[in-house]
Amino acid sequence: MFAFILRRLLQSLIVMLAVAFIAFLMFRFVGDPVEGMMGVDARLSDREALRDRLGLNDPFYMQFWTFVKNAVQGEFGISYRLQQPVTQLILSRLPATLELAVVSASLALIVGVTLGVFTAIHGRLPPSTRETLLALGAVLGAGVAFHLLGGGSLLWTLGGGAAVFVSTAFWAKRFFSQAIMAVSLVGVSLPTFLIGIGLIFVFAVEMKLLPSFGRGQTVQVWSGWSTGFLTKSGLLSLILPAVTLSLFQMTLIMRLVRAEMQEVLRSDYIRFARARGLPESKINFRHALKNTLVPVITITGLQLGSIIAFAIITETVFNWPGVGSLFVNSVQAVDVPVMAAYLLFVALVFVVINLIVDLLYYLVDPRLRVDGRAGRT
Amino acid sequence: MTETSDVRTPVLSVRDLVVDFPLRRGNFRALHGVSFDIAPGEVLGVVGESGAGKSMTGAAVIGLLTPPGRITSGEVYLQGQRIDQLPEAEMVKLRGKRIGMVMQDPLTSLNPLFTVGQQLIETIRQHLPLNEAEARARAVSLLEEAGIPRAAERIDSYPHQFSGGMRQRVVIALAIAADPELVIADEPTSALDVSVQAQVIKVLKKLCESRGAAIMLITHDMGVIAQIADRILVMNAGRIVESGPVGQVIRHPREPYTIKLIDSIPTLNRDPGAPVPAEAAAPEAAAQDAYVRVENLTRDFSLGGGGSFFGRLFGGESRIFRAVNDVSFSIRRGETYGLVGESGSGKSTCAKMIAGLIPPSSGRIFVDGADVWSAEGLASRRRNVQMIFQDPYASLNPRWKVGSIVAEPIRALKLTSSRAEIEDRVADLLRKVRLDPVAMRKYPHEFSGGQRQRIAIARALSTQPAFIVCDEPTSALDVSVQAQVLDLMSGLQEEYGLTYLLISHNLAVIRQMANDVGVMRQGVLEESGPVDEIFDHPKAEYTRMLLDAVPDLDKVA
Amino acid sequence: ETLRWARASDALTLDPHSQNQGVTHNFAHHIYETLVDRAVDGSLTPRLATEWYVKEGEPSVWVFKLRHDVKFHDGADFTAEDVVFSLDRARSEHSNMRQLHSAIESVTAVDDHTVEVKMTGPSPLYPNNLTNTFVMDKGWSEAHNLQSVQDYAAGEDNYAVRNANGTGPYILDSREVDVRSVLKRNEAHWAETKPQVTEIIYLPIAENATRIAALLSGEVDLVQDVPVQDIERLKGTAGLKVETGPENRIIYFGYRMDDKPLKSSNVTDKNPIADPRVREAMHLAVDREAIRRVVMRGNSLPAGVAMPPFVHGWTPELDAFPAPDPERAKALLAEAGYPDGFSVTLDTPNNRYVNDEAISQAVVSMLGRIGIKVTLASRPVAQHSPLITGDNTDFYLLGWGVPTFDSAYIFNDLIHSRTGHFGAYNPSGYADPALDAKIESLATEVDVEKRDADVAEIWAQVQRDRVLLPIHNQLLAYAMKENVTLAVHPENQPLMTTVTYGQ
Amino acid sequence: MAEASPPEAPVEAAAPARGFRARLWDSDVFWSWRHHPVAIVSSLVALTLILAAVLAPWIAPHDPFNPATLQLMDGFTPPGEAAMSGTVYRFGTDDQGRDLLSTILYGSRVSLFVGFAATLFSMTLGVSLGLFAGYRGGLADTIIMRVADVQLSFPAILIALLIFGVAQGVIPPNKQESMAIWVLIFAIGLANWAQFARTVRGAAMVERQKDYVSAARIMGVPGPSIAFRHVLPNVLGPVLVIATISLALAIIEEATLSYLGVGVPPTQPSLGTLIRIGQRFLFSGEWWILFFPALMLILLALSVNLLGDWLRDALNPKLRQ
Ligand SMILES: Nc1ncnc2c1ncn2[C@@H]1O[C@H](COP(=O)(O)OP(=O)(O)OP(=O)(O)O)[C@@H](O)[C@H]1O
Ligand SMILES: Nc1ncnc2c1ncn2[C@@H]1O[C@H](COP(=O)(O)OP(=O)(O)OP(=O)(O)O)[C@@H](O)[C@H]1O
Ligand SMILES: [Mg+2]
Ligand SMILES: [Mg+2]
Repeated sequence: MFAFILRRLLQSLIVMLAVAFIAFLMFRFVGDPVEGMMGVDARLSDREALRDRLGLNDPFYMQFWTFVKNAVQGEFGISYRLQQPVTQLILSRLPATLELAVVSASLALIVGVTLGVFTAIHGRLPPSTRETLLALGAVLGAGVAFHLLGGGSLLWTLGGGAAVFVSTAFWAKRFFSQAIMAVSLVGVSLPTFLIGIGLIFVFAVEMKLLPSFGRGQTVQVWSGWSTGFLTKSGLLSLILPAVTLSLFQMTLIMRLVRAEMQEVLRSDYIRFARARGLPESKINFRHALKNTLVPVITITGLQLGSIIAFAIITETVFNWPGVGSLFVNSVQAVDVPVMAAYLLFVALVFVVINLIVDLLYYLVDPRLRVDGRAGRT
Repeated sequence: MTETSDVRTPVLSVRDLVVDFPLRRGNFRALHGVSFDIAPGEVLGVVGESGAGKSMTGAAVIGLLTPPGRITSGEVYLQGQRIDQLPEAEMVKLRGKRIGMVMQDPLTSLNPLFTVGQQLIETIRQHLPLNEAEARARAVSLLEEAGIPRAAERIDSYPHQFSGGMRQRVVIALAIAADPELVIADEPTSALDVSVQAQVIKVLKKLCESRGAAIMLITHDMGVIAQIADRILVMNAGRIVESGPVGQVIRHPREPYTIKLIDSIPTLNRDPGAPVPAEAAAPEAAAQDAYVRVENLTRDFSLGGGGSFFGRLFGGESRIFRAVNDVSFSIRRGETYGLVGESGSGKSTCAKMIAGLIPPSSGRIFVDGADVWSAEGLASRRRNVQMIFQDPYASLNPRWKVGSIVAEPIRALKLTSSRAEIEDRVADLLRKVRLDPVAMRKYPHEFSGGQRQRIAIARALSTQPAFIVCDEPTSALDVSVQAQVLDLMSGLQEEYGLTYLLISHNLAVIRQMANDVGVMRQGVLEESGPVDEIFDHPKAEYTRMLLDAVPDLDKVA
Repeated sequence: ETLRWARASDALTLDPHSQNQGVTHNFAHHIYETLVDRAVDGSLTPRLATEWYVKEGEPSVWVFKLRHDVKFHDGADFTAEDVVFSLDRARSEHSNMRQLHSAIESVTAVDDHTVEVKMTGPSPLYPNNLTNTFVMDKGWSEAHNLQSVQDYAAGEDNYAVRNANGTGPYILDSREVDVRSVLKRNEAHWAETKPQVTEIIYLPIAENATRIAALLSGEVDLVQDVPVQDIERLKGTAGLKVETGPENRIIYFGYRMDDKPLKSSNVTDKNPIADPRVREAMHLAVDREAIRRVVMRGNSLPAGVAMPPFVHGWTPELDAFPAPDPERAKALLAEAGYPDGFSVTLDTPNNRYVNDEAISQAVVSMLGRIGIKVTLASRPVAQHSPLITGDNTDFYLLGWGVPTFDSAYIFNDLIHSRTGHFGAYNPSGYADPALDAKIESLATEVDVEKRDADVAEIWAQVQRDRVLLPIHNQLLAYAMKENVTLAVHPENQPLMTTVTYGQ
Repeated sequence: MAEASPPEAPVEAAAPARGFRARLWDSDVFWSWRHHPVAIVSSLVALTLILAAVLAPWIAPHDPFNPATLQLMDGFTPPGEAAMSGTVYRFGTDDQGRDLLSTILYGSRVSLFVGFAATLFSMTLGVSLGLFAGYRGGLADTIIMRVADVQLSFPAILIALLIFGVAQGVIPPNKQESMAIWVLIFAIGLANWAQFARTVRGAAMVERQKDYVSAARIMGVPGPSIAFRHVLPNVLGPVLVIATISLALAIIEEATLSYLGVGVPPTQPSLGTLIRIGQRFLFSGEWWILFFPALMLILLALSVNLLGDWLRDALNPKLRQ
């Protein structure tokens, strides 16, 4: 197994090299960094000189080579846009992103898995037409009622409608699980941006409960790591972005768990587990769930990776000072050193996450383990 | 009905049980009003045609019919208390604690992702107030009682690391973990060799005697019935056709079905009327023509720790377990080689290596002259080798209809491409294993254990391959169907000169089918030779013990 | 009072000479100071220099008298040496400000409070270039090795990027790039009246909606860069108010008008736009009033000339534009030989100017009505600009701010043909050597009247030849809490020193 | 030998239907559809939306993609009210005076096409590679999964930019406009295959261990056939979940890309672009610009996902009754 990990780490070097290569291949399509770096009235000759100095006139493989040479020495250059060392920039943004990612991934995982199991158990049969119409009617009806009564704005009414709907739906589990399934889809069919702004509007602007942007107050834990976990405003600030970010994954995980669960729940070993007299909760959450985990782990890993890497929209909407928004700004400014170093970092994240995912497979499923060790001939 | 009228309330009482499957193309009635009682301390043997509804009865009692199946009418009483209408939450309390169940398919009954120990311990702790260590101790002793050697060592293995028979014993251990009042044992010994079988029967019997438990024992093995059951229930097509004390029914069967059933029981002694194995028919010339040759076959498994996180991940403390140890034998073309032996002795492992599924640690296998594990061997194996798996259910793709499953080898070898022709061929095959061709349009999960096994057999036979590895091909079949399948197999052998490797615990079947036989124990081939010679004059101690342990119908008082 | 001030982006650096960019300058103005400043009406006002004049007898030397008793934040005195150092630094190789000082030959300190700047020739407008050139402390800079501006291409790090020591009204307290910066009032500042704002919390919030939400939820006090569509709603919200005012920026369309065929047109043998009648038709097709009312929601000043009203040389006559006349436009097109119109691609940015993409779309539809089929290609500005500087566009939208408030700034980059350091943003192919010469002479012309006449002449020709198709001047909007008052700054560089509280 | 007498009660007397149409009608999946109200409703909804999009040129009251017909002064007309020009627009108009109803219909064509095609593309690619990697293991697995790692490291936007850049170099300029949509599909599809691949691979690794796969191997079924015909149906559950969810994602991604200047021009807004435009007017009161396109997208996503749920159940014999 150590050999396996070692091999994977070696492969990751190749992956990162490939990432860097493709990155440099694509940078020239992102735009011209010099535009952003020079004042509008810079002379053409000055632009040209700067371009030369930055090596932008070199063919991309030369740029790539220079980058690799420096990167090997741990040297990622200075950001064109902010004129600060790239490594330092990325590191300073990392805590914000990691905290957000961890919180929203846990949220997505816990809620998604719970709801997935719940809906798998209670909503085995697809909702009937009547139920679907009822669900839609409840949402719209409550919305309209709110609208007429409160005369508030549209988002309010829809938010209120959803709340009423959810609470009434609690009366009937089966109905509730259908409702979750349907409502969760709204979460994935709308752009993250819209959801984020919607939440800001309801919870920050109208209710003034939660901050609308930023990380709140942060505390330096040890050199370079500032955390928002330790202050009230930091925690409050985390809520909306974490919810926004986790909504999509929550739905995905929930639907995956549900799909797999329904299948597993029909298997003989679950039937036998029942025959053994194990309680429902143990059967569902221990026996059945574990058998659904392989795809769930895969997707969770991928999603965690993309949250760390590309929580772009959420970070922008909530002005969250993480690496995602750093990346957006860098793309807009064609900040090549940041983009390049950043993409390498992302590659590392994915390589590591996927390695962990693969190891988790072995942990979850002993049958894979044997295969992995005895090897194929 | 008034329970008080009886002197002793029956532990289980079933009245007019009707089970329906509302299927797409109409309602299927699996049980047509089944009624019976089991008194405390009594063992009720249930026998009958494969697909008769035996397992269904057991599942209905414990409330675990697979949907869309449901109890349409009838009543089930446990100790006089009606349980068929209990809410799920109440049923949960009965299961395991008061009703123990051994399901028919022991191989798919265990959760593949938990170690045997974890599953035992959680069941024990669910029902008995024990702590982790005590539960573990009890789990080990249960396993030992069920006949698993070195249980303390093997308890941390995963189900897939166990042999078929070992898994079956785990399932039995799980069923009796909480000393239930009623045990529904659905073919509990089908994968066990006779000596272990005897031991398991003893355990069940003890449960009856010491706790007054009632046992509903579903089995195809009349010998077992004879050994343990007090009364017998004969089922056919969803109905009880006959019931009564064991001796009476066996000696004086009344119903034609029962008569036929009892007639089909193979015996260990060679039946003069039975078809003589091909050996006699084939001239001596075939003798030197070894179609399959196995040389010094050895296979090691590493028994991974189910223990700590890193132990599981890195397998640091894994031990090597030698499942097959230096086994050599050969099979002549057109003949049958029987492999018998202790459960867990490495028979299936051998079979899988010969079929090319798992690589041997050392040793070589030649089929038709080509090394199976070399490149060209791989290609020739494709055409010539088929296998019937010990676990027929798992070997059928759950997403495929039976028609496609059986037709697959025909399609794979491109024997014909006409849809109609394939369909006809499949229908014919199904009929030959006594299944309705309508089965083509159903999925594996819609069948009884024996029916699934027959599907697997039909598939293996569909292309008349030169060599078939049969791992317990008839373990789930009732004697009459078994007789028919064995006839079919030997018929094909005569006609096309097929070669079989036949693994079975049923020594009578081996005697009937095999030319040569090998006896395995703890990975070692104890002895090997012509079947008559070995069965009549066993040399190895183990073989003798095995032969002695065969339950004998004649012993029924 | 503490003021929480939100705008769309952050200052890129604290090094005052390394970026010539509005947001960066705006921030720097609170910490550092310039020699001269510009009032809201565009005129120059004293700041660190109390007076300035061309040295008698030497028309190419400017003399600056410096303010006394000014101290840097670290307590060091402000002297002529600092000015010399700063100007030299600003025109050093890696400075992005060096264009503005390219005419300097040398800078010398005459005494502690007098500086002489010797130019290569008469430079009557030079002080206009100083409004964003900040003065650093020589001693502090040398202590931190800041003699020259950072060459980040070579991977150099620079202390001044993250630290500041100016003479300005606010002292940098803390800063997290792109997140928040805190400025504290400089109690030792030279100005007689202290600004009412004692602490500035500067919050870059990139997303428009979030920025507005932050104001609505009361988490910020002042929002710059308010989207036009939200102005009405904010005005109607209790406790908030919106200040609007014209920005010193013209939005216009440009096109290739030389004889080479257009790259994106179905007319492949010649350039339809080279025909003056076609250009005339295009001008007549555009309905500026409709754009103002719908696209800009009333928040723009439609323009007939590519020059904001602040700029020296602007006249109402130039700025007049004809009423849209699609019929006449069609006729002109037919006359020019394009009765069925022609096709062309319009390149537009979509994240740079107020509703830039929407303006382009509106124009596409207006041109469509006279038969010109325009394909719209919309891109972020980082990809849009290179099209213009790289001569890769037939038809494009651009905005142009005029920091010097002088027409020459427009001529140099937009009208002058692309030679030397002129015409960087002129891909039109319009080339008239006589006009070019006239434009070049403006830089050194000391006779104000003659110069004004030249400017008028150039504009007349530009208008006649329809070199550019102006649309409007943007309006700026600042939204704030009701008790805060801040006037709109034409260059979008508001100073928080001017904020007042109370009604 | 006992004669072959079928012991089971012959419940299913009907002979299997012959002929393609009859077989289709009779097939389990179709049967399940007929008996599944939600499936019927959602396929009707989806079909209506698709038809409406396809037939847009014939049923839309205006042609919003022809800039010459637009009335800028009609911009921001609320639904049902008379605009400047006197026209009443049922769903109102957007900032350019386009009739929203027509624009949604026209815009859906692009979105639906790109959404479906890109999802199909990434699914096909991802599932094939994932199956191959999971079933074969070894070197193939290593290579495919490392390529997936590389792909994952780039956000869809960057990949699309690269592909567009390359396409612009490769495709002759006069073909570029007509090719744009294919490039778009290619780009979005390429950006999303990795999650399919990794999911399928994980599941395939588990399935590969099972006896039915061994059985097929012994039978001499060739590897690819085992992978696609045996393993694939058993790992289809997660694939369908991801695919149906990806559809809405692809539609939104398309909008992001057109914002970056790749893909369709803003004068021909797709559904996603309409939503993006509408977002600007969240606070300013013109709710309809966002509301109707978003509603359309939600309806679409909802019906497709419900259909996916149904299909997943219908394809699983154990869940069917
Ligand atoms: N899920 C199902 N759907 C439809 N029919 C089923 C299903 N499960 C079982 N059956 C049918 O019910 C009948 C009784 O099955 P059961 O499992 O009780 O048989 P059995 O007597 O246990 O046979 P065996 O000895 O082969 O195990 C069989 O004909 C079988 O085909
Ligand atoms: N994958 C595995 N990993 C570890 N041990 C294994 C594995 N497969 C089988 N074994 C062990 O190898 C031994 C032989 O198993 P095998 O399945 O060949 O037995 P068998 O003779 O077929 O028994 P049965 O009659 O019970 O089916 C058993 O002790 C079993 O626990
Ligand atoms: Mg059975
Ligand atoms: Mg075995």
